[in-house]
Amino acid sequence: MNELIAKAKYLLSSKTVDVVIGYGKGSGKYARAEFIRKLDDADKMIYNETCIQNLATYVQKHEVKHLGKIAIVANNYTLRSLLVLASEFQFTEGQVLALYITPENKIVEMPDFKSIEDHLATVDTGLKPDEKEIVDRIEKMTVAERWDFWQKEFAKCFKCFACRSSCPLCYCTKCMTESNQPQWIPVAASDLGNMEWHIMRAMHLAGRCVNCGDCARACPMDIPLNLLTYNLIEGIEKDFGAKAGMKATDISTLSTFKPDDKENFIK
Amino acid sequence: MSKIGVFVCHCGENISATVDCEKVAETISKLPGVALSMDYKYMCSDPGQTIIKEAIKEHNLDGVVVAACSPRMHEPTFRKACAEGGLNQYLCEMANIREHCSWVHPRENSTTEKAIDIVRTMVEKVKRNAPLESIKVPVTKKAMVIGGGVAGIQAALDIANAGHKVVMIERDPSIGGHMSQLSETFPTLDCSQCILTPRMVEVAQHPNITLISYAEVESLEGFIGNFKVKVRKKSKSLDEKLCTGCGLCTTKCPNKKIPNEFERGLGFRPAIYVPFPQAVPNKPVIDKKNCTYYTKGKCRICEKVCPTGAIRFDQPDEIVDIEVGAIVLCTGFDVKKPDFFPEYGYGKYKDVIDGLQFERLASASGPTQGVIRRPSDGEIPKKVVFIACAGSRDPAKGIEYCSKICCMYTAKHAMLYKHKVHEGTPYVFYMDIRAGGKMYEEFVRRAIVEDETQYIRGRVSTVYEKNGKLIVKGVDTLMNGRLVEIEADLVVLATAGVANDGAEDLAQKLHVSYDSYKFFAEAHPKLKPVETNTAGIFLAGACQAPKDIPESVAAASGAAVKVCGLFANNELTREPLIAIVNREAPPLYSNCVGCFMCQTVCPYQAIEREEVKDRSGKVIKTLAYINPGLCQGCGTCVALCRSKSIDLLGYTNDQVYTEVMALLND
Amino acid sequence: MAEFEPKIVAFVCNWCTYAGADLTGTSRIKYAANVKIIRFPCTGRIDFMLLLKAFANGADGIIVSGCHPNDCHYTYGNFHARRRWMIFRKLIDFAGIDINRISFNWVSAAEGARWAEVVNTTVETVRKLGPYENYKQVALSIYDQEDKTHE
Amino acid sequence: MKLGFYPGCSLKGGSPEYRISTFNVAEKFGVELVEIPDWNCCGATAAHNMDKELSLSLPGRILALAEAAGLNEIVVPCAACYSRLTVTNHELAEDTQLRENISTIIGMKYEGNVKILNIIQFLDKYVLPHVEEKVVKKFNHDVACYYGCLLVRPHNILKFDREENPQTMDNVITKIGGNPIDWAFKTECCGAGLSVSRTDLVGKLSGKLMIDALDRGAEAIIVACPMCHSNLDMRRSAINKYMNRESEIPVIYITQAVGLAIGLSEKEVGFQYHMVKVKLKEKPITENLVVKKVVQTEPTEEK
Amino acid sequence: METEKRTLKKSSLEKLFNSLKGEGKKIIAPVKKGSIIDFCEVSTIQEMAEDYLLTVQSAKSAAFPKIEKLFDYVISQEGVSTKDRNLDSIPEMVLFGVRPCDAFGFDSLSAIFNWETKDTIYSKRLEKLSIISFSCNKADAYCFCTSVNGSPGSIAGSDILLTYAENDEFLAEIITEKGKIIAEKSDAFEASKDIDKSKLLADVPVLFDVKKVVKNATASFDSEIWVEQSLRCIGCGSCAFVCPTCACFDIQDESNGKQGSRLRLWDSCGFSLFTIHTSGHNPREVQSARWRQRIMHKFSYMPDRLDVIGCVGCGRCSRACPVDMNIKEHLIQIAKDKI
Repeated sequence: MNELIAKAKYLLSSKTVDVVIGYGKGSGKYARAEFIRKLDDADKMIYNETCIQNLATYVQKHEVKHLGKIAIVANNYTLRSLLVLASEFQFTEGQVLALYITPENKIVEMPDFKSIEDHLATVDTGLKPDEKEIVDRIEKMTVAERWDFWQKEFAKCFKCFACRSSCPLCYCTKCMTESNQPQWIPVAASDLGNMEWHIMRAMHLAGRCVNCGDCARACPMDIPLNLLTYNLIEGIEKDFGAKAGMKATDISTLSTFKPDDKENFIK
Repeated sequence: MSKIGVFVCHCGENISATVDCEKVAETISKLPGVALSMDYKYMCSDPGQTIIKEAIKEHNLDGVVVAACSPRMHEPTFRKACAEGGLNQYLCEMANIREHCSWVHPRENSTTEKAIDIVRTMVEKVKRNAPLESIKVPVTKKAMVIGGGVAGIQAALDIANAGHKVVMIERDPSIGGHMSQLSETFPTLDCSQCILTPRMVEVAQHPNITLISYAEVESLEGFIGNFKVKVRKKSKSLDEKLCTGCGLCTTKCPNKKIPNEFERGLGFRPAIYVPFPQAVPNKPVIDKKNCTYYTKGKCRICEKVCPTGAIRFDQPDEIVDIEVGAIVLCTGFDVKKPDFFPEYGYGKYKDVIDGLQFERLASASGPTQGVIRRPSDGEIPKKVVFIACAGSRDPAKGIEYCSKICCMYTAKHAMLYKHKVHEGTPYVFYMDIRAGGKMYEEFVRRAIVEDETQYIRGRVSTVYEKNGKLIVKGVDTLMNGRLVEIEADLVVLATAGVANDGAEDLAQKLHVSYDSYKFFAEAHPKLKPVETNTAGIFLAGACQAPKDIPESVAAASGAAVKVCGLFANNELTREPLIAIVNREAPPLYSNCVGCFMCQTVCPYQAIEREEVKDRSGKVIKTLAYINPGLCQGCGTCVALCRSKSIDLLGYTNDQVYTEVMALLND
Repeated sequence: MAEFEPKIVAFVCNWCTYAGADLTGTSRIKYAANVKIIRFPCTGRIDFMLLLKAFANGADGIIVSGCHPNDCHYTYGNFHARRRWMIFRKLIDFAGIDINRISFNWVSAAEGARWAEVVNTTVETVRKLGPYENYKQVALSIYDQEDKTHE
Repeated sequence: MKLGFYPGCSLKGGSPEYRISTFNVAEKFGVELVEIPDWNCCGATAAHNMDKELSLSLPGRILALAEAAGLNEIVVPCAACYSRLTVTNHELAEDTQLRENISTIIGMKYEGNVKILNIIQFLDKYVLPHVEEKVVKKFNHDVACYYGCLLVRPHNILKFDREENPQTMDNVITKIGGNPIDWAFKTECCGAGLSVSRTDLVGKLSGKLMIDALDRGAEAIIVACPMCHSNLDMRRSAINKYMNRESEIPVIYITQAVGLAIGLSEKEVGFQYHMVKVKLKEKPITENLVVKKVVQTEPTEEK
Repeated sequence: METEKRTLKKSSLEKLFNSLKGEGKKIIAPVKKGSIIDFCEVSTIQEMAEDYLLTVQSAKSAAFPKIEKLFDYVISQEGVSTKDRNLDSIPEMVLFGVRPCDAFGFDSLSAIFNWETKDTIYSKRLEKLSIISFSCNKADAYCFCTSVNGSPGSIAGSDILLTYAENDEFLAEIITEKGKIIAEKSDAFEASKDIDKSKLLADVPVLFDVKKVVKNATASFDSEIWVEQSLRCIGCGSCAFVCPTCACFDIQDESNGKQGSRLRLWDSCGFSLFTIHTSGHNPREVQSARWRQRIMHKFSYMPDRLDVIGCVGCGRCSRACPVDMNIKEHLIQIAKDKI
């Protein structure tokens, strides 16, 4: 932890970056994001198992962008989010310095995409067993059961859009749900409005989601939204051998095709 | 509220027979925003169109829905009418209540109900149509003709004579196509070569025509008026500028036993060869597959003997980019390899040949100098059986369609044989004789009456060889199905005409559609016979369907006229149904967030990056921009765009969304 | 009571299936009247939300159809669409939407008879499945908001 | 592996060798053939000339029985039965109204879920895949594969092989090391219809094809239809009379040929029942005979 | 009326509940829903959550639901015809077992909805709503009701307040006429005993002087503090939606093109497009401005114009916030003399 603080201080004092986005002690069970610009603020910084928010979300945030060059404390999810953002031209190489923290709490500076890509190539980015397990559980249900399961969950939603706001990849300035000519999705947090919203969101994350799980954590009503995209991640890896956020030059699954994509349902 | 005019067409009986048009008009008239709703016998007729024009003025309509046939049929007609009526043509939509309703459903309420739904949907759509102005794009006044058969030659000459530049691409070493293989032509029996050769030469010498033989199309980019064609000039291993066409190399080439394609394998040619004496260009190419040097690494005799040193063994294929404004497809046809008919023994018995081979046997310049000798032993056949419909009109073994030309050339073959072998007897097994055409029926009669051809109406079940004879086993249906067996010396199969190999591949390169037989598809079977679905690409000759020479030539001239018509203007107007990226006031500028996921899905590379700069020139935002010249309006980017910042004019999100709503909420 | 007549929307591309359906008409091949066609330039244009919207507005079944692979008038549109549908199907299936109610097809401009067949089989399948009740309920719930709080 | 089996009258009556060889071969390849319970006459050859409903009801009942017994794939060795059953299956699938009529007549439902295999299709599907490793004694003979009229016609219904120049049986023979000769009478009529009433005509029709087979050096004629067999075998005297020469060549069922190749005894394939005694002379195996290229027929289903 | 004290045996709580149910009232109470506790309609008292501090959502939806239909309409050739909302369809409701802060929340809600003109639907709902609240005998780190003029035992807004005492008894305070009628109908209550309520309540320390917050907030529109505090904010609406006093709403039409309903839906000043104009101009372009609006609205504009503070100190927003924006901390910071 001290190493991290020292690193932050160095980066700031050496003017390598203008802000270090890291974690500080939170008032709840998770650590909170801190934006370190002054040297002594760096002492707030912590890193432990409570630090799980995907800070890549802030790379896209207007005020944060304008603070200048960013260093960001990153886990593998953060790194992958960064690469997806990069592949979608949301920031250019060198704008963001990733501070990856190894399981042994060592800090690795990743100034360019290459270093991130090389690192990610070495780690297991697949779904975790427990994630797989729950996805399978739902897949095993009958359609009717799945329908009921999700209707119950969606019914809780009141459209605070915490899922959207917390997601690093939901960065549209005007979300499809806010476009009103036509009004694709009912504004109301009605049964239909909720279902369409969540399906739409999942679809827009298809081939992009890096399964950091922040959407589910963010949801005040504890709707397991991440399952929708987890399920897709599996399918996409199986069908297209694609995985989001592994290369900054990747073309996202839905923006490309193979003439021999294996499909068995089109007659 | 909008003022929509709805015009329901009876199409004579075609619609009103099963759809209650009055009821449709009546129901629709009650819809909000509908100012006028009426029905009429023939909307597309002059009076019909006049009604629309008047109505537009009278009720000053801001939208028109014509409920009639498929928009693919008459949309242009009615859009034109609206324009003349003073309404922007893109405020006119058609509701397809004929092909999609009256013709496919019985006379029931449900059919009328469906018609109403369809019309209502289009009314809702048209409410959201925007007036659009067509796009103007420059035209490159240069045409490409692909294929140098008689059709290609005709098309090229017609266009060139109209004063436009033409590039002709031919896959083989020489132009001329199948016609150059024919001996004599029906119904006049004049020598094919004699009428074709001069035109071939004309092509070669025409100042407006550039002939690229031994070349194939690699890829096509761009769009009508502005095509970019990549052409692969296959290496001839020859410097054409130096070559005088003296032909010494071909005589000296040691490897002379290669089956001659032009002679359909009935003769031989050397590895460096000119396909036939009258070939254009009359310069040899080296067939790398069979050349001793290319295969074994030594020989080079041609190089040594060539007086001008024109041989280039190291010559690579060359890719050239050619910009043209229009393309005429004349890639012709092929005959179905008869080996798909094992019971007729083609390939098994030397003396079972196909029609084109017979042409060569009968041709004065052919392998037998025009004497009919059977391939096996060179004997002059005494009995020749011609089997028509060898594969045509045969869903089980062959193809379902009629190859059209066989009846005539079979009659011709019978004649030619009889003229050359007076004592011989020609037999023809046929299903029906289809001799529609000027002087055709008379021609067949002559074959039967004057030349004593034995026409037997019936199918041949099998041909087998027995002590030196070919036993042709068939049935004579006019003799109440009596079995007939003929001991023939030569059997000629009138094999079906099929699409050229590579047709499918070429169609895909050029984005033109083709039918289930791989023949190129015309834009409309009756009204657009020489156009394809891809604007600026036209069809001529047998690449569209089996055609005889006059038809091919006629189609070629037709296509040529279309090209000239296109070239008559310096710029052409394109439908403005293209995708656009929305723009907004600062600070948003656009809903586009510049993820450029759309860029990779665009098949036309139409999506570019546009930078929004502040006064100081600093880039504030990078947005997608769609080049209206390149966009073809497929809308794949529109569906992909997450923020819905791209929309497709004519099929806007608002329109299609409303269609779904209206279609379902009656 | 009368047999259930499913409402079916067909999203088709202009160049292949729409033309194919025209051919069905010109060939006077009869098929079920339950299907209504919406015309798109290309399957690539078909937004996945439109399928959901069709259900939300009371469709019991959906047909999506375009050019066979390699035949797309716009070269790739149908390939992109194909991927989209592969993913979309997996997603909505996972969300409990009955994918048997959506029939994806390639029908070329030459396959008039096939279009009729596609329509009829889809109508039959959907008729067997019955009206898409639970989706309709969800869709309509918005209109009886007399008091939906706390449920 | 369990398949339905429809013997029809001939396999129960006149052609025990066909039944025996079929069963024994099937057994060797782990296929159990279950006779359709309470089966009836297929209606060949008379019914369809007299009464359409009858000609569909008889096979209809058989199919219904098979379906009820859960036999959704049945083997029908007799070409005539095969033809009748397949035609019925086709017509009932085409026309739902008709299907209902028939099921009221036979008083049973038939949903159309029964797949019918003729003997060649059966061999092709269940035997050929493993036949090479099972062959103990190559069937090294020049033989004329005789398909007869019913096995391949009418094509648009059967969708099996080619009407004029079928290849599938030749294919089987090649697989077991035999050498099918190229001859012209593969599907000519043997005169079965008149087998009893006009033996002279049988002699003529069968004679013609026998001549061609002999002239082309066939050591045996391979058949897949009990009628063909009985004509060529039982009516040999009439045939020889027509040809006015003595022919000794045996007529062998395809299943018998396969049986021999995989090492069944002559008894196990039922040679004892033949009229023309089966005497096949051993030949030294020369490779070119054994590895003969298989002529593949283009699949017609696509059409 | 004068609040009268009675006692209620824990055992007769169900009696009270059932008598309400008996009157056909719709009873809303905290219920355990999987991992969270939220208000739901219940038919038996057993469905009620056992031991809870606060629900995720506030009780406001009893009078201000997330979707409120205002009227229906039909479009025809003649134009648009509307059908008014039938107010009688609004059911009699009881909020059973809410916390004093929730009850208190309706004061500020009413202040907004009935400001100048009376909002009929809201008032109708309120009129048909009875509130039986339970005092808090425990609190957590997010609670700060005492700092914003509330208390764990505040009777404000409740019709009946029950405070759990030892020996399975509640100290019952019947506050309003509504409460009185309920009490009588149920006759579950007994004569009052002398119980010291203050001893029974949770201890919620006062953390800041709300007057200072009001003063400082009002004075520092242009302060940097808003940017500072809101850097972390990702602009979702969870805080507003769980807040008992947030009243922002959005009017939307839900229609199939031919007919539809006009709806009043929750909205949040935290959303980036909350204030966007058709022109594209957005007065609150950045999150800091939106955060400032949230605080100023509650602690400056409302006190100024409606004489109520738009906060009851329930701390829900902080619990719900995905990025741990803790309003308590922020208010303490604002209450400092110098900001």
